Amino acid sequence: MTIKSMRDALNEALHHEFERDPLVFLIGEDVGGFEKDGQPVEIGGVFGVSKGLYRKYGRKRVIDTPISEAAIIGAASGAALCGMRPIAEIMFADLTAVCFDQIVNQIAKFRYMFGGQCACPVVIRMTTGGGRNAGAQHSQTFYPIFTSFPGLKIAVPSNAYDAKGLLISAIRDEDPVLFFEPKVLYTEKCEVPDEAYAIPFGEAAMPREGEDVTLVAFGQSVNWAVQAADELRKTRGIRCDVIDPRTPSPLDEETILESVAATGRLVVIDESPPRCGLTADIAALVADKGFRDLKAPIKTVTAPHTPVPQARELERAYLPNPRRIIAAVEEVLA
Amino acid sequence: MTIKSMRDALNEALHHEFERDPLVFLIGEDVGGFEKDGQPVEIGGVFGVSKGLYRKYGRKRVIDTPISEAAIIGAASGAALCGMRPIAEIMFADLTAVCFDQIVNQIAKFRYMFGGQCACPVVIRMTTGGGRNAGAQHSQTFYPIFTSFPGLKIAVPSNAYDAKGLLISAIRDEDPVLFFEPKVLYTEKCEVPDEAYAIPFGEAAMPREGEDVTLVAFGQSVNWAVQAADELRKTRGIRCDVIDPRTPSPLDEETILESVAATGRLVVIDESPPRCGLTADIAALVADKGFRDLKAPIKTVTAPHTPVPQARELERAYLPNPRRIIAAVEEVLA
Amino acid sequence: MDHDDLLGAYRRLRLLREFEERTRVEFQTGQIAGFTHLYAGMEAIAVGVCEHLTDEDRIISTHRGHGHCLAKGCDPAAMMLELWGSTDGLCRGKGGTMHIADFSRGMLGANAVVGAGAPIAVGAALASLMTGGTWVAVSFVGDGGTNIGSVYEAMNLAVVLQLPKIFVIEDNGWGEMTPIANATGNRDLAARAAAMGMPAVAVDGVDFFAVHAAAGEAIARARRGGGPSTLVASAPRFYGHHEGDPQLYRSREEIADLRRREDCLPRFIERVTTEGSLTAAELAAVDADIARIMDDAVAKAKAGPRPVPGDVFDHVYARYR
Amino acid sequence: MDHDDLLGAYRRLRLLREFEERTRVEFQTGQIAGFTHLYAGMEAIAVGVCEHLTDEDRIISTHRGHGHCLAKGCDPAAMMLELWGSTDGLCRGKGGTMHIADFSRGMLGANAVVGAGAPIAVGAALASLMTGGTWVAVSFVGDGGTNIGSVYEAMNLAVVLQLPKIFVIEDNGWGEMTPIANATGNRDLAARAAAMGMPAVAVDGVDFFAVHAAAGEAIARARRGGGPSTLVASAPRFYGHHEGDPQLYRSREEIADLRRREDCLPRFIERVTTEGSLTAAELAAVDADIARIMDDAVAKAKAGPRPVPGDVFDHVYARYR
Ligand SMILES: Cc1ncc(C[n+]2csc(CCOP(=O)(O)OP(=O)(O)O)c2C)c(N)n1
Ligand SMILES: Cc1ncc(C[n+]2csc(CCOP(=O)(O)OP(=O)(O)O)c2C)c(N)n1
Ligand SMILES: [Mg+2]
Ligand SMILES: [Mg+2]
Repeated sequence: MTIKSMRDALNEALHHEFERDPLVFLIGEDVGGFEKDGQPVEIGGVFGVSKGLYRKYGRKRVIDTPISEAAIIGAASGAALCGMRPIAEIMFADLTAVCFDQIVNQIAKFRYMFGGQCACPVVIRMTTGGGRNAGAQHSQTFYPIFTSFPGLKIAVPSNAYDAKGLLISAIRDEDPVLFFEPKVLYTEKCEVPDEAYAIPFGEAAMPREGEDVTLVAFGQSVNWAVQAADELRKTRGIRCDVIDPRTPSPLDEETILESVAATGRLVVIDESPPRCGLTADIAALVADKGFRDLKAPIKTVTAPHTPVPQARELERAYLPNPRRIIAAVEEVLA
Repeated sequence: MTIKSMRDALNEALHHEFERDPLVFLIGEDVGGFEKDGQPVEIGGVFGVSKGLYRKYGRKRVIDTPISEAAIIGAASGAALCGMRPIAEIMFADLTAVCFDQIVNQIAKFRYMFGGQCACPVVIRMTTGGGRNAGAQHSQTFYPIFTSFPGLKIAVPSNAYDAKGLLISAIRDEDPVLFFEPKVLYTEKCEVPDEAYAIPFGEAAMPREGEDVTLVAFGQSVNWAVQAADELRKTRGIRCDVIDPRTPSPLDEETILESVAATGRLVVIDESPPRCGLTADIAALVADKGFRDLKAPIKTVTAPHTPVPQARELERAYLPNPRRIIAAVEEVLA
Repeated sequence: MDHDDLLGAYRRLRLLREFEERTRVEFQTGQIAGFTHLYAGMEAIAVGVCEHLTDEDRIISTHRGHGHCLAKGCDPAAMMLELWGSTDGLCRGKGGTMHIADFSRGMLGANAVVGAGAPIAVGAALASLMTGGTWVAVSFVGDGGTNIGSVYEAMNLAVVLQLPKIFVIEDNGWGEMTPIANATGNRDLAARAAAMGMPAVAVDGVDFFAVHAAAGEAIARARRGGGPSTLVASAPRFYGHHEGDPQLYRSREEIADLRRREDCLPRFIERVTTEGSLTAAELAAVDADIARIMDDAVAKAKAGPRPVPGDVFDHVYARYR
Repeated sequence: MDHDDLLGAYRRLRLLREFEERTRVEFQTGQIAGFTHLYAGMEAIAVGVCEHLTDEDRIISTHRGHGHCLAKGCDPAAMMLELWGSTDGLCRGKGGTMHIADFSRGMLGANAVVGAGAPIAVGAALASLMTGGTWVAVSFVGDGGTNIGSVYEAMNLAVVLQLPKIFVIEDNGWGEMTPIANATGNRDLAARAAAMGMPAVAVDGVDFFAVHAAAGEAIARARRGGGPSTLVASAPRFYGHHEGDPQLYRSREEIADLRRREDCLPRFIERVTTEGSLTAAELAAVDADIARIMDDAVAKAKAGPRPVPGDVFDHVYARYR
């Protein structure tokens, strides 16, 4: 057990699974490397997540592709339909927009349309979210959108430990999994075991516990929620359950409902824009099945209904933050 | 004023706007026609919505394209950036998945990314929803997904009258509008004025009024909600407000909140699957801003978390219906 | 091709044709739901290609998929049951006409999104390469479908990875109601594919033997590691784009003329009988047999078990956790 | 080209180069946020094409857009302000390096989605045709970007509609860290474009005069109604894919060699001074002027007004109702 960044934790997960199962392979842009004058030149992914795989397994299992996202996803899904265990990398979640059909109309529906004849165990890894001033087309989350598609499973880790365990589960899963890596968290560190371990899907983590208010957050927002909770506890003595569902689909409804049953108050946080997102999804769940427990309006903390702006000050104003979460908690306690 | 089908009402709207503004044009697959032996052969759209336009305006303003949705949308948006008023037709909403980038990363964001330098007044018309046994890839709604994208406006008419007035507004709007035509409603008729009229965006219709329960529904679900409301009134004396927001974005929040303030009970209905959809969106709105008025859990009636099945019995079981809405109303009244 | 092969090919051609003729009749009685696209007229393409394939080879089809399914060995009754939406259908009624699949036959699905099959079949070919298989993957796409960008992405990737992949382009001159000439800047579809870096040939898709020979070459090349190629085959569409299409864009005479002059079945028959490879009696026996098979398929379809509402929830995930 | 044209072209080439050199220096101080891609090495392409264009002509650029913006006439200070995220930037700080646009100059935006500009520029060309304009639309795309399917959709549609549209393919041999040879089945990118049905030529993109001549022909053809064409121009990328890329995939010597042998600026200078069309003094005066312009741009950028949080909400819609 050592302190590792999320990048390294994910890299370890890939190495474990490549070793365990010869059917696992990685396909995407710049994920591998190439030969130059007979020597291997390794790229290992633009964000360095696949480091060492090309050197160890070669081009046969670490496949650099043209800039052709639809073909990448098709190649992965077709191989999965023939028994392989592909991991496809799409550089930015926003770019799933150029291969959206291959994900939502094809992969998500094969098993169902074909009456259960097949599985399509593809993992699609991608970076997600804001915080790097990458502008409107490279900073979106997209995980709420994919959550709306039956047939897909969605994982969004908020820390290195979960990242490793969830990626291992994703690769072992029989169903297609979209795996979102918050790009600002690649360098964030925590304790991560050296060996392989799987974190089951549909089981929330609860990084903080408390009886006053329930906070549900996704991805990098979990960290802001934790900061807000710590601050509230220290300065005001307010105790929060902080719930990180980890997999928006399947969703651990029980943990959320149980928490709200105890606290009676709910704030949901996500950096995606507000309409038809995960914050609304969780609010709707509780407004139905947890209604009798509620003592206050359900508040959400989201990005505004705008694209992601590029300038530092603007992106900072765009993203949720602990201060806004604290304000929302104060509202539900008012 | 005569009785017209939604198809004819939409066709009239197109004719009005083509006549009014020479910058308006239509582009898509099979929307126009071609010359054969010197004679015009008209297609007028696979669903017949653009009938008569090719004959009247020719290939210059009614442009049949290759099967290239990304190019269709790009051609429309690029023309809009240069002052034209394009209407693009995508045959099925599901197929926006092959041009998703051009819609959500390009059109939706131009104005914002470029700091307000431009407008992109494109209308994208498409058929939406189930009921024709078209299977998993040709029966989806997609309007909740697009509602989540800032920069887009979304319209979903539930009857011929609204269809005409909303399409005219869409074409006159300075912003990009995604216009969803529920395919089962093309043949549904009601009174529709012969002249041009515009229905403003962001103003809900209320086809039924009542003080016991608020029903909010979208697209073809509005008709099931009305049937349920009529049945409830007749057989049980229960009175429902039935609210049809008509434009999910911009959303008429006031009408919904005012109604719930009076009824204290809410059922939201849509044929899309349940996760991160419009039913959750409306429920979340009310669980926040209307919480103090609520007397019962908010219920939603949606499709299940499954793709759309093809067989008659299965699609029937998949879609919401008045019976399920009545059951939900009974629950919120229990 | 020896006698048995020829008889087998004829049997298949006739089966494909009769399946569509019968589907059309039944569709008109209102029993078949959904958007149905008939393959009649184009049979020599599917059969000419698939006669070279085994169950291990994979194909991916289009919205106009019945012919490819049958050519790949799908059971006609199980297909008819699927058209009827029965739980005994190949996809338990979940898929219907545009989504018939039979994985046991290497038939990875008809696909209602134009052009979408090409990238997926590239993945199937990749699996063959990675596992050291000798099987190939074939995707079918229409002339109109070649204007979908991801087809080119698929072609390029297949070339870059030198995959055992065959792109079959079915050129019937129409994309729905739009003539190909209005939709395609370069009418030479083989040239477009060749420019992506692979061998590409165009053949008369009405001539079973021409398709069979060209496909054989492409498939053999792929099997021995020679990489992907494209086969463009032109053949008419005898019916409308979908059932219910009134075909206002072409005349009855035009269609009758196509039937008279570009029908792969009489062409096949003329050749084999002229050559003396098959006798009229043999052909008649096949016809009678196919007629029986179709009667049986339709009877089964009509009597097939119906889905119940709860079936909606099955087969979304292997396990939702 | 006459004396003034040549001096103008040199001025532009130098401006593009110095803008990037300066951006690189400033980026390293941490003042410029976001993913920044420098155009250094490829200047002769943007300038060679855009010298033929007026403000009415439209272009759409890529993630590597600074050069195209400057070549199309965007103000360098307003661009620098945008890189700094100032509200005085061309896009008020909303866009940043990958989304610079100036509609008053016919610059419809850099675009961070590879390949996405091609279809949009087709629309601009369509508007020209529909309104009887004589202006053309140009989209730029990298060699890597030619593997995005919608580029082919755009090409085909431009051919079908015979639009005044030029596709400029910038071939620098790399897509991020992947060599083009590993990504493209047919290295002849002009052949791929030509197969879509239009004239396509490849030129040495280091040679301003070669680009200028070929672009002039394509643009003139488009202006007189002769339809679309493609221009492939090859030129090196002097820096990494983006600022911060350690370029482990190529050696320092390799890069130095590129600088020595394939730099469009010395090439241009050599030719014009050898021919005697421009004097060393004239060139030096331009250099000094550009240096001043860059100092001024950076000074303005550093002092530019900063956005306030409320600005986030502006410019989403013309009117949200
Ligand atoms: C991406 C996409 N665009 C449009 C459609 C609607 N559509 C279904 S079939 C078809 C025509 C296809 O023409 P072609 O590829 O030539 O095949 P054919 O029908 O002639 O066999 C169209 C446009 C679709 N299903 N998918
Ligand atoms: C659709 C899409 N895929 C991937 C990326 C990530 N990306 C940004 S630039 C780039 C390389 C582009 O290569 P090329 O088109 O040759 O342009 P160059 O950078 O060489 O100028 C990639 C892969 C992207 N922005 N968009
Ligand atoms: Mg066709
Ligand atoms: Mg490049």
